[in-house]
Amino acid sequence: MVNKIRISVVVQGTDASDLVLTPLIFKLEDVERARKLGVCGILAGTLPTAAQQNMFLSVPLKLMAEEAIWLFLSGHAEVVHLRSPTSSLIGNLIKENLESLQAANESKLQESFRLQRQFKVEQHRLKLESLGRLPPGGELPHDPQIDSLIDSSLFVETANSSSILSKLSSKQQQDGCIDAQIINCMIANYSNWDNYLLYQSLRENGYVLSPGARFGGLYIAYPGDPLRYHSHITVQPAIDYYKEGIDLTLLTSGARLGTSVKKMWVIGGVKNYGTKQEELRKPKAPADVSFFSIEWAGFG
Amino acid sequence: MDPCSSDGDDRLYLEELVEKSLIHLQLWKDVVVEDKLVVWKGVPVRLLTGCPPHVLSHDEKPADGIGREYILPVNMTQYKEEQVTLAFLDIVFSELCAKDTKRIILAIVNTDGTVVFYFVYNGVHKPKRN
Amino acid sequence: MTEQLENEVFSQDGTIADSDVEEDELVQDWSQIAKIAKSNGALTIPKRGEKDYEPDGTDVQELLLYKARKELFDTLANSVRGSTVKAQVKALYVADRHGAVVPHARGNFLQTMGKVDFSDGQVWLSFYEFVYLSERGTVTPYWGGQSVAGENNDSLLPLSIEDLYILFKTQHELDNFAVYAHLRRLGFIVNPVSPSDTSFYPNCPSAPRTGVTSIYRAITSMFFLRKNSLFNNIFYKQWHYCFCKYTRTPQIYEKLKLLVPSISVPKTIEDLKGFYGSQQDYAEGQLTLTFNVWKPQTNFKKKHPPLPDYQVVVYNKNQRGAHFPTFDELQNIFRHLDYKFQFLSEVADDEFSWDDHSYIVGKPRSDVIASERKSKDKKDPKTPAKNPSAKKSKKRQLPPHIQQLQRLRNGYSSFLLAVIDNGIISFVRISQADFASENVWYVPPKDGLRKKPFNDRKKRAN
Amino acid sequence: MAKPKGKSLQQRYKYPLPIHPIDYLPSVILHNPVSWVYWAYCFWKATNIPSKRVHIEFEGGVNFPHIVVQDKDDMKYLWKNGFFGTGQLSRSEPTWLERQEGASKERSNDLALEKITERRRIQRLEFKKERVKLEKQLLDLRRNGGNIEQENALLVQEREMLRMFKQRQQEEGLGDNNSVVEESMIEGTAVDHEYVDIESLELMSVEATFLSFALPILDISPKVLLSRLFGPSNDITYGDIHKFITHYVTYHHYRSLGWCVRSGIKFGCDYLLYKRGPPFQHAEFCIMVLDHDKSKDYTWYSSISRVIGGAKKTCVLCYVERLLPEDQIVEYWRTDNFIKLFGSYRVGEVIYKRWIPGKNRD
Repeated sequence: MVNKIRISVVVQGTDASDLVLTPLIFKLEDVERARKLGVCGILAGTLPTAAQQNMFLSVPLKLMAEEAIWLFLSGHAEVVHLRSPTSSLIGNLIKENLESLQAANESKLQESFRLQRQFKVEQHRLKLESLGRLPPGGELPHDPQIDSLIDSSLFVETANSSSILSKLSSKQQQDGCIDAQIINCMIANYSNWDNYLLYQSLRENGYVLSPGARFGGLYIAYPGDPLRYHSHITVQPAIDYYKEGIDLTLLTSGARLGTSVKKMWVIGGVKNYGTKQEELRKPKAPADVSFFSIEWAGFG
Repeated sequence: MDPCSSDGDDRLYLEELVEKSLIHLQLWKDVVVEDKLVVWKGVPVRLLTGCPPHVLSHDEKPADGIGREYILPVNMTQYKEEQVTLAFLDIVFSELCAKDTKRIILAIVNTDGTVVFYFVYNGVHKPKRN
Repeated sequence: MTEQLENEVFSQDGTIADSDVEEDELVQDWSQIAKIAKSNGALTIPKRGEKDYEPDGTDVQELLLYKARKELFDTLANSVRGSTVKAQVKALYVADRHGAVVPHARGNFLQTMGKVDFSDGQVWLSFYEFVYLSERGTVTPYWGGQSVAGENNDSLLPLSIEDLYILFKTQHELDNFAVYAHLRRLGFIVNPVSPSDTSFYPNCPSAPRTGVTSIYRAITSMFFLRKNSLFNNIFYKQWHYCFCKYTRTPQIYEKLKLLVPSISVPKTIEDLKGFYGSQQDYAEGQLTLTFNVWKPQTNFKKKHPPLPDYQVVVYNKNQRGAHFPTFDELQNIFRHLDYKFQFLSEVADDEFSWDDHSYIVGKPRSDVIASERKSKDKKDPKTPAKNPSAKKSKKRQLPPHIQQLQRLRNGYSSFLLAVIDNGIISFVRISQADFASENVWYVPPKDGLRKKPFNDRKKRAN
Repeated sequence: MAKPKGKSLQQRYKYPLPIHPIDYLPSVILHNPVSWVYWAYCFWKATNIPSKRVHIEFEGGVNFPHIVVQDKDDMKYLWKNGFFGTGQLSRSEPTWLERQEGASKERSNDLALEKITERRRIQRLEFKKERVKLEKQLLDLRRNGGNIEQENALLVQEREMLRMFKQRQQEEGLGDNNSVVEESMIEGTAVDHEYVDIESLELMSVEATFLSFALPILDISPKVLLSRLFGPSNDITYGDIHKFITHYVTYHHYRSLGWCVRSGIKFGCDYLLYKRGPPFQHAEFCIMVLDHDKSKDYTWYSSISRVIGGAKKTCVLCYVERLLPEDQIVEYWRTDNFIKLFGSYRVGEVIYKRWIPGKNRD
């Protein structure tokens, strides 16, 4: 398959219980593709043009462990995992590929400068034209002062995604077996399989999920892209289907809160044990999940 | 003390309290304790049914279309847990309700004797539109 | 983008943040921010866009969604990071120091960020500062080599945002950065908690006193128990009413109060000193104070900062092993607090100068600042001596019961818990409270009611 | 019912506790020794203890016992002197009867409804008896080592029997609502609105404990009360009583500081604190009782703080710490040493409040 969404993950250590850092996406087109699939993540980087607020942010996109796993298991994404210490990894990549990296960087920079110069010269020409100092379509006379002015106003961009990492050899890249391990690490560190199965089940029913702690849940779910739709439900962490009693105090407050903000308070659990791992291998199989939606009855 | 019958006493009193609250405080009509029962963790559980004084939600019509609602009385966890598990709710829907019932009303009896009521929908259900 | 625009957004942030919290959605109407980014100043307050209940399959809705997404991604694509060649400030990441050196340091950020290393005379940025400034486009990040002397500056290679994020060493560091950047973006000044900072305490405790505290605790709890049983044994016996006669309700309350001991919290400077001295080392895996935070201010003294306005603990609620602090853990965080204890200045009657109550290596900060100003004035006599703390605000005296309510509502010492939920950050203020120090019982007025035959208990019994 | 306002409210709720101070002593006139003697006599005769104790009943089974007060004056007394208990058919003060009487001018069939309940109650009692019989059978079966199949068979039998019992009742006409309504409506008009108050005042376990242990108000000793609530003290394990003790300690703590403490269940918290009581002002604080060494899932904190914050109240986490070993506590419980028992816990408090950076910049 070509061109999967690239999820970057830094892994510390070598065994299954190792720490994995939050999965991240850096390419804008990947962010867009994930969003179209119903995986929104949370943009977490400063938006340079409006750097003094927190409502509108830019890449990196931070993913819930569940989102990364779902993207991976449904075949939409590849997980690029990088072993810590990453500074020596990057240092070595640079050392080994310095010339080609620099050459690529230089040519990119010059190309960008060329385009900017061209644009600025044209702007300047149009300005003179409008002031009547230049005949329409006239050639701009060479002026070293203008040239240096333009040169100092050229813009140096800091890229979102890495060109250094493209030098990772296929050996350093992951294979399928390591992916499974990463998936397990993510679950072990940030969630559990029952929660994942709730996520998957809601996802497959068309819901788009976001982190829900601020709203008193594990997730909040939207009937479609949160850009256009109000959220419908607050999903509680999975409970043991057979053994765990629903916390009625939590239900009372959660459902009352939900009613005032027009959200259902949803609680669920997984019915059959032992099949989770195998099911994950065939993500299209419906999870055996039981949900109940609760709201205040409006009296009492 | 006989543990079995005292559980039964707990349920009976619970039903009584909820019935009383429905009739006298919430002004419901036609409230009855249903015969059907399931035994859950050694305790017989029954539902109440009744008609609210007005339509409770416009988005969702009650099961039988004429306005009867199912009510499941439970105790608020006080110092002992009453096990309202997901498995239990599934059994209530499948054993005590008419086929394809979408929702029941959970009547929670608090430690101070007041009763609060919540809709419980089977599965993921959309909230009210307005 | 211009300073003016940033200020505009800045000033409106209060409303943005509010709606963010009050309303229950992730409010993201990118059409509005797109306007901000493009229109260079003339802006409208980003409002919450009209949203639909659910997808209805109509073309109109499809189109609206398409437009909303397009605005989002256009804005992201058009918001380019970086700076002009002329204004460019290069920052070089040095792996061994996990920070960046700035060979030609200039710019406003130096007022609150960066540190001069006196061994090499260079300005260094911490890793958080480095990533934050790179994201904003204020500095351009480069690979500076494994160590300072390691590589030649001619072979500089620019780094991308992705490279920077990969350099985070732990999840904790990544989370801390998220909080750092979140508060920085709002104009707060943020620094990691470090022992060399200005302190509220004249002499910081040199060593943890685990042993002492636990003994102290044991003794106090014994004391509690003994003291109580003496009085209580009598009060809770019903026959005691035969010879104990209470003529006022508070007498009964005073007796009732003796049963349950409660933990009292530091309320004065002296209390705080004792409390701070009883701190213990944080246990393995326990949450700790991470950042000092100052409200936005223009003449921040980087070298001798005032006491921070807040102290922040970072908590990733999804991470395995992390848990919301238990009471003992909360107590230990409280014992480590070293900030501008707001409640002290609120209680104080006269002018409370924080510079007299903060210490730099044992010396009052006011003295340190004054002596530095003197030497500076000698060099540069033009600078007039200013006293920024001479802000006279008349405190309104509220009625006692309102003051009491405020004390109860606000508590005493507090810290901020920054809760991370997969990229969403929210804050909780956790403060010490002490209800036992305030009696709220009702004392019926004596006048006018005395002669009434009121004891209806008696009446009914007859 | 017109709401009492201002002065009359002050008058009505003059006492914050059901133990009243001796504030009716005559005044002493310095130059009149007789007044001294009279004063001394009055003082000697006076007592804080109410002359009649409030009687409580236990309803339901042993797992979820409900403590109710049925005497009308007792109900009123507990409410007026510190706002204890909750009317089962009211939101706080037991006013059901007054509301009914007020409403009866318009609607007389409320009486009918109430009569139905009365009949139902009798039915239920009979029903109860039947069930007890069956349950006894089941227990016998268990004791005699019956297997699961036998047990299930008995349960099926029980179900069938219950159904038949109900049916029989219905055939007797008692279960038929319509006929009863008509019948009693006639009755109702004839009897000129003599209502039976079917509302009881229910006390939380902690309230009852406070009114028995801390103040001598109920006609039951703490020992008997707690054994009714938790079973014979010989079988008690620490786990059975821990939650109750921490909740009582918290309740006592705030009560003793002068707060009116009521159930906070509608806000998803353990207690609400009113400065004087519900008629005077809204509750200011929501109390959550927690073990000092435990931590909950963050969802829990965020959920409750949102509800509480939405109601513009302050969320207090009240941590309770046990200062003595568990077996010592159990020993105190067994020997009815409740003073030492409750005194062996210590409370610590923190306030939990959402903080918004944008609002705290200057």
